[in-house]
Amino acid sequence: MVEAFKNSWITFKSIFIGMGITIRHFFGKSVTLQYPDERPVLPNNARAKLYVNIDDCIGCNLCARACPVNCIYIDTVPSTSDVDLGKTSTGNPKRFWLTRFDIDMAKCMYCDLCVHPCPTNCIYMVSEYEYSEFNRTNLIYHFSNLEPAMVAEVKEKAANEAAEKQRQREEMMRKKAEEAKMKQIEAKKQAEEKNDGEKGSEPSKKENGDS
Amino acid sequence: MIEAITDSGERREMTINMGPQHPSTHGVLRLELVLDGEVVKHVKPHIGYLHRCFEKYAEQMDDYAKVIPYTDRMDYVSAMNQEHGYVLAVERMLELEVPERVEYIRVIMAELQRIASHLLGIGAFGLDLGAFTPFLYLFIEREKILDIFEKASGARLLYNYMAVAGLMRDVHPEFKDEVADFVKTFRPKIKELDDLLSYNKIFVRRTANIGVLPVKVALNYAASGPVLRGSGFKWDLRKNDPYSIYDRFDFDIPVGSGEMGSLGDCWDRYIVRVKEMEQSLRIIEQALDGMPDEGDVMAAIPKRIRPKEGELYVRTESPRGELGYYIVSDKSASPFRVKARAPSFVHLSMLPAISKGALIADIVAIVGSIDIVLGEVDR
Amino acid sequence: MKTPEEIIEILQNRFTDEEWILESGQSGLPWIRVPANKIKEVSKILRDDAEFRFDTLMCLSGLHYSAEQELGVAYHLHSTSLKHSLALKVRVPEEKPEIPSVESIWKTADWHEREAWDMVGVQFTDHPDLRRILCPDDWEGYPLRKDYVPQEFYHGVPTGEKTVSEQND
Amino acid sequence: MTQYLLNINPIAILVHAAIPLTIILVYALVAIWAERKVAGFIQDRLGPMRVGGWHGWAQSIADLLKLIQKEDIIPADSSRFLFKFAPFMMFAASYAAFAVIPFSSSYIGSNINIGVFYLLAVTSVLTLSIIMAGWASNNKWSLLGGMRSAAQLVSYEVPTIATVLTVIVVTGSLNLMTITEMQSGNDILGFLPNWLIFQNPFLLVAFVIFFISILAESHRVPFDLPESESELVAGYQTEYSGMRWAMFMLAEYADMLLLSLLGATLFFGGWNSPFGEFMSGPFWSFFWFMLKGLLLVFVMMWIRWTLPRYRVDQLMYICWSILIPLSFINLVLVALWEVIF
Repeated sequence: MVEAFKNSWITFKSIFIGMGITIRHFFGKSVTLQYPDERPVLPNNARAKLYVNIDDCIGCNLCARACPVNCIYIDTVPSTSDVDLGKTSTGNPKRFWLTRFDIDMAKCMYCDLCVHPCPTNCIYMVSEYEYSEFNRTNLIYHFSNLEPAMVAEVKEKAANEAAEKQRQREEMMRKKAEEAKMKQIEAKKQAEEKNDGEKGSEPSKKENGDS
Repeated sequence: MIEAITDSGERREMTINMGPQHPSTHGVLRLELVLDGEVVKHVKPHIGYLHRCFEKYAEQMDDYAKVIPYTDRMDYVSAMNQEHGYVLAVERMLELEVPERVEYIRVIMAELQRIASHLLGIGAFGLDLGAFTPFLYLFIEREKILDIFEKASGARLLYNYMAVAGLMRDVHPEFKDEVADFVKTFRPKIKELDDLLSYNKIFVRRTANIGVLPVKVALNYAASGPVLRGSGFKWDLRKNDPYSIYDRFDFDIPVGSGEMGSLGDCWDRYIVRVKEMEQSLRIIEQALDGMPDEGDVMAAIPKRIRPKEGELYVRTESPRGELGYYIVSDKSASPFRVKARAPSFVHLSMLPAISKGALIADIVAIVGSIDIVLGEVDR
Repeated sequence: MKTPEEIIEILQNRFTDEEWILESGQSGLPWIRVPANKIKEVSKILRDDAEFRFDTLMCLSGLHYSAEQELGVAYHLHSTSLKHSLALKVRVPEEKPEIPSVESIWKTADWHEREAWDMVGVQFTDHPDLRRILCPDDWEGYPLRKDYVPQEFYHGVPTGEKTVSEQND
Repeated sequence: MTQYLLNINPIAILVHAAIPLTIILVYALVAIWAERKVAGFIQDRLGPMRVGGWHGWAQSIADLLKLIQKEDIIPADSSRFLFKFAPFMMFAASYAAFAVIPFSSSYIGSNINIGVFYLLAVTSVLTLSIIMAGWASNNKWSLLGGMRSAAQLVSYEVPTIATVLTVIVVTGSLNLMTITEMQSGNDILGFLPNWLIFQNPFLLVAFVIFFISILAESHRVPFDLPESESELVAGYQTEYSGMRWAMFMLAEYADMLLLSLLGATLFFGGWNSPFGEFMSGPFWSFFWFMLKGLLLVFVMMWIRWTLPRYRVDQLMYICWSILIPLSFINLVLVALWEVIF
C-alpha cells in the first residue's frame, strides 16, 4: 500500500518535472528560421552546387576521372597551331578547346572529390542551394561557352590540322624511311666494296698474324 | 483477418506486417509479426529494402579514395565514424602515419558525431514511445553539431571529410572555440533530458524489463557498442582495442546496471547512450587541449593508392557498435573486396531472440533501443 | 593472448592428419586456411577450448576468387576474455561451394551466412534458414561474384541504370 | 407521444441544435490550430505561420478546404456501410451530448433532470463507432486500434462515473444546471468561490481521478493507444481519408471539449464567475465557462506534448487496479465528509 502510494507520488513528481520543463520552453524563444523570408547563412565552403570557371579549365579530365558517380562529361578538341588559347589565371597554358563540359547535378553526390585534383582550381562547390527544377534534364549544367558553330569549326580545324599533321608525319616517315633505305643501300654498297677490299686484304692480315 | 475474429472458441494467430512503411521501424524495415491478440509470438525481420550494393560499388571504383563517399552513405547518421573506420583500414594497409593534428581533428569529429548520432537515437527512441518533444529538443543540439561540421567540411550530413592519410581540408580557424562552446552549452541539456525523459516514470515503465538481453546471448550474437554495454559488459573498442589516439584520453565506459529493471533491458541500453554522451564530451575537451594549432592536414602519399597484396580486418567503435572493414587488396588500384561489418546488421539479427512474448508496443521499444540505421543494415 | 603462429601450432598438434599453414599477403594480417569439412570442428574447439576462447565471431565475409574459380569465406574471431584475434579462411571450388554452417556455434553467423549466400553463393550446409537476405527471394545470380551480370528486368521492371535514365529523359 | 411531437416548435429545435454545433465547429477550428501552436511553442518551434497572416490563424480553415477536396478512399474489401457510417456516428455521439451542457446562465440545450446520466450514456456510443470503424476498415492495424479503444473506453468509463457520482452525492442532483447553480457565490474562507473542488478535500482527489479518466476517454497522451502512431500507424483511422477522417478529428476535439466542459461544470463552478457577482450575466457566464473548459483543454495539450505513452496492459492496470478502487474509496470518503460536516 505504502509502496503503491510512493510509486504514484514518484510518477506524479516526474510528470510535473517534465511539464515544468515544457512550459519553460513554451515561453522560451523559438529556433525556427522562417525559410523564404529568412535564409540560413551558409559558410563559404558549403558544398551545395558544383561550379566550373570555364575560362580556367585546361581540359585535363582529372575531375571527371575522380568522380565516383561519373557525372562530369568532358569532350576536348586540341587547339590548332594558329590559335593561342592563352593561359589560365594560374599560369597553365591552355591547349584544348572544351567542346563539352557538362555536369549532371541530378547525379552529383556532392562528395568534393573532383575539386581537389584540379590543377587550376577551376571546378569548385558554391553555396547556392536553391536550384530545383521541374524537368530533370534542366539539372544538366552546360559550362562550355563555345557556340555550336564554333564547335563545328574548331572540330573541323582540329581535324584538318590533325590530318595535316598526320600527312606531315607520314611524309616525314616516308622521307625518313627513304633516307634510311638510301643509307642502307649505301651502307650495303660500301660494305660490299669493303668486303671486296677485305677479301683481298684479310688473308694477308692473317698471314701477318701468323708470322 | 475477418475469420480470425469471427472464429469463436479456438485462438487463432494473426500475421501482420510491420513495415516497410511504418512510423517506428526507423526506415524501411519489415517485421513479420505473428500475434496472439497483442502478444507477439514470432518476429521475422525482412531487410534489404535499402540495399544499394555498397560492396559491389567499392569493388568497381578505380581508387580507394572514391569509396569514402559511399561509406558515408552506409550509416548516414554517423558518417564521420564510418569514414574514420575506412580510412584507418586503408592507412593500416599502406602502413601510413598521419600527422598528429589530423588524428586530433579526427577524434574530435568522431566524438561529436557520436553525440549527434546518440541524440538522434535517443530522440527517436522517445518518439517511438510517444514522447515527441524530447526528440525536437535533442534535434536543436544536433543542429549545432551539424553546423560545426558544415563549417569544417562544407556538408551537413554526408561529409566525405576524412581522406586517406589526412583530411580533405583543414578546419576553420574558429573551430576550437566553437567546439568548446558547444561542450559548455550541451552539458546542462543532458540534465534536462534526464528530467524530461530518462527518469520519467512512464518512460521507465515502458522500457524497464523489456527486451532483456543477457550478456551470454549478446556475446554469442557478437553484439557490441551500447547494446553490449547495456547488458553490463564493459567493452569498448576505444579502450579495449585502441585505434587512432584513443589511448591518450581518459574516459569511462558506462555500462548498464539494471537500475530500473533487469540488467540488459531497453532502459539500460538507453541510459548507456546518455552517459556515453558525457564521456564523449570529456574526450572532446581533452582532445581540444591536446590538439596542435598548426600543422599539415595531409601526409605525403602517392597520387594513386595501391596497397600491397593482402587483407585485413579493422574495427572501430561507431556509435552503434563495432564497425569493421574487411579489405582485400590484389595490388591493383581498386579494392578486391570491401566488406563492411555493420553493427546494426548484427543487432537486428538478435531481434527475434529478445522479443519473444513481447507486446506490439514493446517491439517498437526494442527496435528503438537497439538503435538501428537501415542504411547500415542493408548497405 | 596468443599470436596466430601459436594458435596454428596448437591446431597442428590437435589435428595431425592435416597440414596447417599460416597464409598472408604482403600487407595486412595473416590468416589460417581451414579445409571446408573441418571448419565446424575447428570453430567449436576455438570457441570452447580454454586456450582460445574465441567467444565472438566479429565478421564473416564471402569472397569470390575469379582467377582460381573459387569461392572463399573469411571468419574473423575475437576473444573478449583472452583479447586475441584470428582470421580463418575457407576456400571451395565454384562448382560445389558447400561449407558447413557455424550458426550453431556463433549465432551471429546466421545472418552473415545468409548474406554470403546471397552475395557470392556459398552454400552453408545445415544452416537452419538459408534464404536470400538483401536481394529479393527470386533474384537471379550472385551480385558480388566478379563475373556477375545484373538481370535486365525484374518482374518487368528494368534494373539497369541506363534504361532508367533513358526513360526519364 | 404524438401529443408531445405536435407541441414541438421546429424552429426552436433548429436553433437549439445549431448553437452547440456552431460552438463545436468554431472551437474545433481554433483548437486544431491552437494544438499545433502549443506543440510548436513547447518544442521551440513556431508552428503554422503562413496561412492567413498573423501566426497562421487560417491554417485549419485551409486544412479543412484541402480535406474537402480530397478523394474519399474506401478500401475494396471493407464493410462499406459501416465504414462510411462510423465517423458520423462518432461525431453524432459527442454532438448529442452537448445538449445538456449549461453553456451560460441562460442557455442550456435541454434542461432535463437526468443530464449527467444522459451525457454519460450518449458518449458511450463513441466506443461503438470506434469499433465499427476499426472493424469495417478490413485493416489489421485498424482492428487492433478498435479493440484497444473498446477496452480502454469501457474500462475508463467506470472511474469517470464513480467520480461523477461523488459530485452527485454532494449536490444531490443529476441536472447539470442545478449543479452549477449550487456552486455560485464566494463563501469559502471568505473569498474563494463556492466551487465543488474547494468544498471538500476528497473532491480534489476525485477531480484528479476524473481528469486522468477523461484523458483516457478522449484518447489523449499518455493514453492515446487507439491511434498511437508509432505502434499502430493511425489505429482505427488508418484507412480513412478526406472528410471522413476530418469527422473523426472533429469528433475527437469535440469530445475533448465536452469532457473538459463537464469537468468545469462538475468541479469548477460551470459558468459561475470566480469573482462572485462581478463580471456575471449571460454573456460573461458563457465566457467564464468556455475559459474554464479551454484551460482544461490546454492542460490536456500540454500533457500531450510532454509525456510518453503507456502500454496497453499498463493502461488497464492503472484503471482496474488503481483508479477504480481509489475512486470508490473516495466516493465513500466524500459521503462520510458530507455526513460529518
